[in-house]
Amino acid sequence: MNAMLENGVVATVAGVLREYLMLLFGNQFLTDLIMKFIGIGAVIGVILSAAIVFTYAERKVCAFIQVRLGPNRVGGRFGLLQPFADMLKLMSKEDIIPAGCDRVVWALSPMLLFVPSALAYAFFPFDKGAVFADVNVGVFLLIAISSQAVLPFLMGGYASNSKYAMIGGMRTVAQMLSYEAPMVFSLLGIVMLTGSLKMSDIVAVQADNVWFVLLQPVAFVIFVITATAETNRTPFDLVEGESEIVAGAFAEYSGMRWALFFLAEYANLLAVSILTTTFFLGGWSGPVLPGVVWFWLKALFMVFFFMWLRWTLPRTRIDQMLSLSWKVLLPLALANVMCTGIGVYIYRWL
Amino acid sequence: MPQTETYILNMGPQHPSTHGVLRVNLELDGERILRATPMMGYLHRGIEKLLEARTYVQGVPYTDRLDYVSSMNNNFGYCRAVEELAGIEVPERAEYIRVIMAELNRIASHQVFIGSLANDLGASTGMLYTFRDREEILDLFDLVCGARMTFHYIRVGGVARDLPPEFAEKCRKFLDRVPEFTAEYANLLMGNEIFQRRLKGVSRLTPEQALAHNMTGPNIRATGIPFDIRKVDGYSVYPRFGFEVPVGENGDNWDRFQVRFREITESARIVRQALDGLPEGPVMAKFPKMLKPPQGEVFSRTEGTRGELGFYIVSDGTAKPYRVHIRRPSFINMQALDDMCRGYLIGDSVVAFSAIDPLMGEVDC
Amino acid sequence: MFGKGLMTGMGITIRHFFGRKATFCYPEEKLTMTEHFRGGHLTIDYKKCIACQLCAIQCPNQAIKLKVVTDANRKRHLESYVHSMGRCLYCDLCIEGCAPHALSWDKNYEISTWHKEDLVHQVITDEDRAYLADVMARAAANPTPPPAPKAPPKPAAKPATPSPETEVKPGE
Amino acid sequence: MKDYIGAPLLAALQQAFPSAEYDSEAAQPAVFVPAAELTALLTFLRDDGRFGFARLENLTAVDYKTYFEMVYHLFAWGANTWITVKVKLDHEAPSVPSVTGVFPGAAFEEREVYDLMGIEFSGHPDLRRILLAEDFTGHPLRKDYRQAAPPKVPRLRREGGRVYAAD
Repeated sequence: MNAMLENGVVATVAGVLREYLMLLFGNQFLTDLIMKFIGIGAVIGVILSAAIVFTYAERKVCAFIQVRLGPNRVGGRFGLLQPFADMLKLMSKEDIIPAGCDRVVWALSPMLLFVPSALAYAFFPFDKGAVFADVNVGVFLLIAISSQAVLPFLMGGYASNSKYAMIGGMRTVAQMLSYEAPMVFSLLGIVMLTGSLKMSDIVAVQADNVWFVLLQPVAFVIFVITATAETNRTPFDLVEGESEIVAGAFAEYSGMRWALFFLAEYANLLAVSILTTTFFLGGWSGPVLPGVVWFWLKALFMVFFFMWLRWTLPRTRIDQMLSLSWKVLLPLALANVMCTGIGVYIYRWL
Repeated sequence: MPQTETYILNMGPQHPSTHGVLRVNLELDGERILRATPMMGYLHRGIEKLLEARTYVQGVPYTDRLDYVSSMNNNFGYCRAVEELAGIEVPERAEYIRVIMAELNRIASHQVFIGSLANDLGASTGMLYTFRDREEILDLFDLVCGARMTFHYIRVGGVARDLPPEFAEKCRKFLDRVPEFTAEYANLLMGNEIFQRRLKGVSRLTPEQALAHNMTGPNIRATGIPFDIRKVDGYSVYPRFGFEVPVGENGDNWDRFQVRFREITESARIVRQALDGLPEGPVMAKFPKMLKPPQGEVFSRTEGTRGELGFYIVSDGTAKPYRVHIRRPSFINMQALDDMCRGYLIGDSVVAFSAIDPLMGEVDC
Repeated sequence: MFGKGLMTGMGITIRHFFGRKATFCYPEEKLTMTEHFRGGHLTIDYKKCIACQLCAIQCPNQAIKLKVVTDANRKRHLESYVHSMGRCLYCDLCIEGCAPHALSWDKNYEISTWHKEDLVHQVITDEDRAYLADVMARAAANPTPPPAPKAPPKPAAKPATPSPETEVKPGE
Repeated sequence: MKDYIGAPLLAALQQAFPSAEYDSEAAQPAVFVPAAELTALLTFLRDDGRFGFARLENLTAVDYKTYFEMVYHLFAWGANTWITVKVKLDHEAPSVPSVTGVFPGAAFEEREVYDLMGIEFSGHPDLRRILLAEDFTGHPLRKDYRQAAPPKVPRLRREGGRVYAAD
């Protein structure tokens, strides 16, 4: 049992499974292939169940903050089946294609949006040794992939042949690009402290020493702010801006196409929560409980925190948002990198 | 040769934040607004014409449907005009009750304003909180007149019926809660830096501009002009109560919000004084059932929640008015929309609609 | 300091997150309506009604259509009473105008219908119709002699006996 | 209305504008002025120190079947006095100079009167219908306006999968 905790629950289970498969097939390549597929299935399962759980959670959190009860009809007193009812509704909705839209680009946009947000999950260390692809340029690759999410928004906005969608698409580009920069610089400090771009190393360093939220508080704040902007949630939901530009880039989508946007949104929400956990809150490290439990506790707390922010704060304006990014967050992040560098230098010199 | 063009965006009539069925034609240069033209009439029901075909007493429920968020104030304005035309003396107790109702309704309406402004800014939680507190006022109205929206309580010659015995106690309980919930709005919204940055310095109007657009109500008071009919005309029993007219300094959206926010407290003060000084006596004046005012005309105005609410009634001596014209404050305030939007961003235009606080039932009449 | 207001706001929302909720689960719990609640269907105390048609005259929007019959004793009774709820303003003028206090609201607020045509409510019940038939029959059985000066019915006035139906067009 | 403008001031007004008429017997006499002199009179009332009627509180029109009457209610805030200015207009082709040059805030009200009463305002910057649709014919607030009967659309009602013609 202790050995299991030592090596991580997920890794142990995977090891046992691999041994059984090896016994069954006796072929290294086939076993690896099957293990990869199981991993992919697990990650997709995490994303889908996250979307289901989070739609319910968001409704409940929103309702509780707004002194309401939230879903309380479908599936008992607590409305547990509400997300499934939502799903059914979305699936049974008519697929409306606006007149004069660019059909191919329009249809591609929601699918392309889902790809980078799902791909990012490959690099998340869910538990000790439970990283799907623990590449040595993990952080770099992660940022590179997640910034691809800009394009589908622009595609959707452009192809919808709708004025609101067009404005939404334009806003997305401005917002996501300008928040990419401070986000990267806020992570740079951590990379400097760890000395590695590997995700598992970052967590391992925190598990051995101290959580980076204590060493890099400024970077943490910058990262949380930029993460809210990257996921297009209030106070930075200008891309959707329901009361201004209706629903922005996906104003014209309905039914399952819209559901894909929705899925990507919640996948992104979980992704940034996991990133915050991994980079600043020590990932799977924690006493007594298995690592995977700690990991999910922290990640879900971050999800709740983002929801809490969303249902409290009003929306900023586009010029205020951009000037916050370029005039405040970016210099702050750069200064943080500098200070970290000096700090690391002094530490080594001592 | 590449050429740039302006972008025409039709906001509304179906849009989440145009407060009903307002349509605003925005001419945009990127995110910046070059021109905003309000287009209305989607809720036009011809109330002026309808009133011509009803007797004076039957007309009162139609005024409920003008500004349906503060019906009591509309009833009040119309009944005052008819009383002035027919020379009816309203009993003192009825006047006190009318003032109580009008001021409570002003609080309720300003709560809707705060809530919808918060919602338009993306903070929908603020809206739920204000609506939760507004329910208490609606409960009071329900107790008094049996309706929660179209009250039809203030009648020609007085009020429909006397206050129920438990009203005073419940009303005081509500008044005690006013500081509590205003503090909550202040902490949730007013103290919020994002909220402040969205409102301060946006949609600025100078006092000259506001006067030129003939604005009234909180919108003109936000520019620093203390034009409040309750003080200027001193109608009904308002001169007997001590209250202040909050004014702004800069005429921006922040001041429009502040003025209304402080008016809640002032209205609560008036209600408390009126409750304390409520005299005994009848609540309905004596006048013939089939009211036939003498030939003549009258223009009577009151301070509605959105500004100066005037009723111009021409009587030809029969039981029905010959002509009724309603000076609707939201309608006239809408003229300032272009000046309030020009040069600002799309996000600000939504706040500008909210800050004028138009009610389409009143704009379109 | 920038951010203080944000923190205060977050404090308020988290307090409400754990606080008491204001929701009222409507179909399971129901509010009792206040004494003067205006809404629902009109009900009429048939025995009290004197068929004076004042309610229909008072109505600003002509939502009340009624038919009056006169029995052999020249007493007026309601034959039909239709309340068009789609036209009704729920202003209470009909009820306040009712001198014998026969009209009232039934305070049932669940009056939504699937079709616009269903927004018409027959106020008079079968019981009332049976009562009317009974009264008419009794009056016809022993009519009190009509007062002498009124014996020849004026042509312009409402006819007294043979065709006792007069449809009232209220308002204009 | 609180205090109506006093008789001495009315006399002074008539001195400045001999064509302006009022009933000196009435308690609150309206000043009738020919359409041609309207803007001059309103400018005078607004700018002259004795009057100071800087606010146009109300602008409307009344259809008296044989003629139209434009009604302007002016208010002087400092002195708290009122004045009613009226213009009689021909019923056939009613036209009056726009007062937007004097009181810019009258723009929407004039558009409303144009829309619902059909009175032309010469010199109005943007005279379009405001409440009714652009292609609407007629002016509903006129006394001789008769609404065209709504088109007869057969109503259907659906019950248990069948469609009935509703009565």
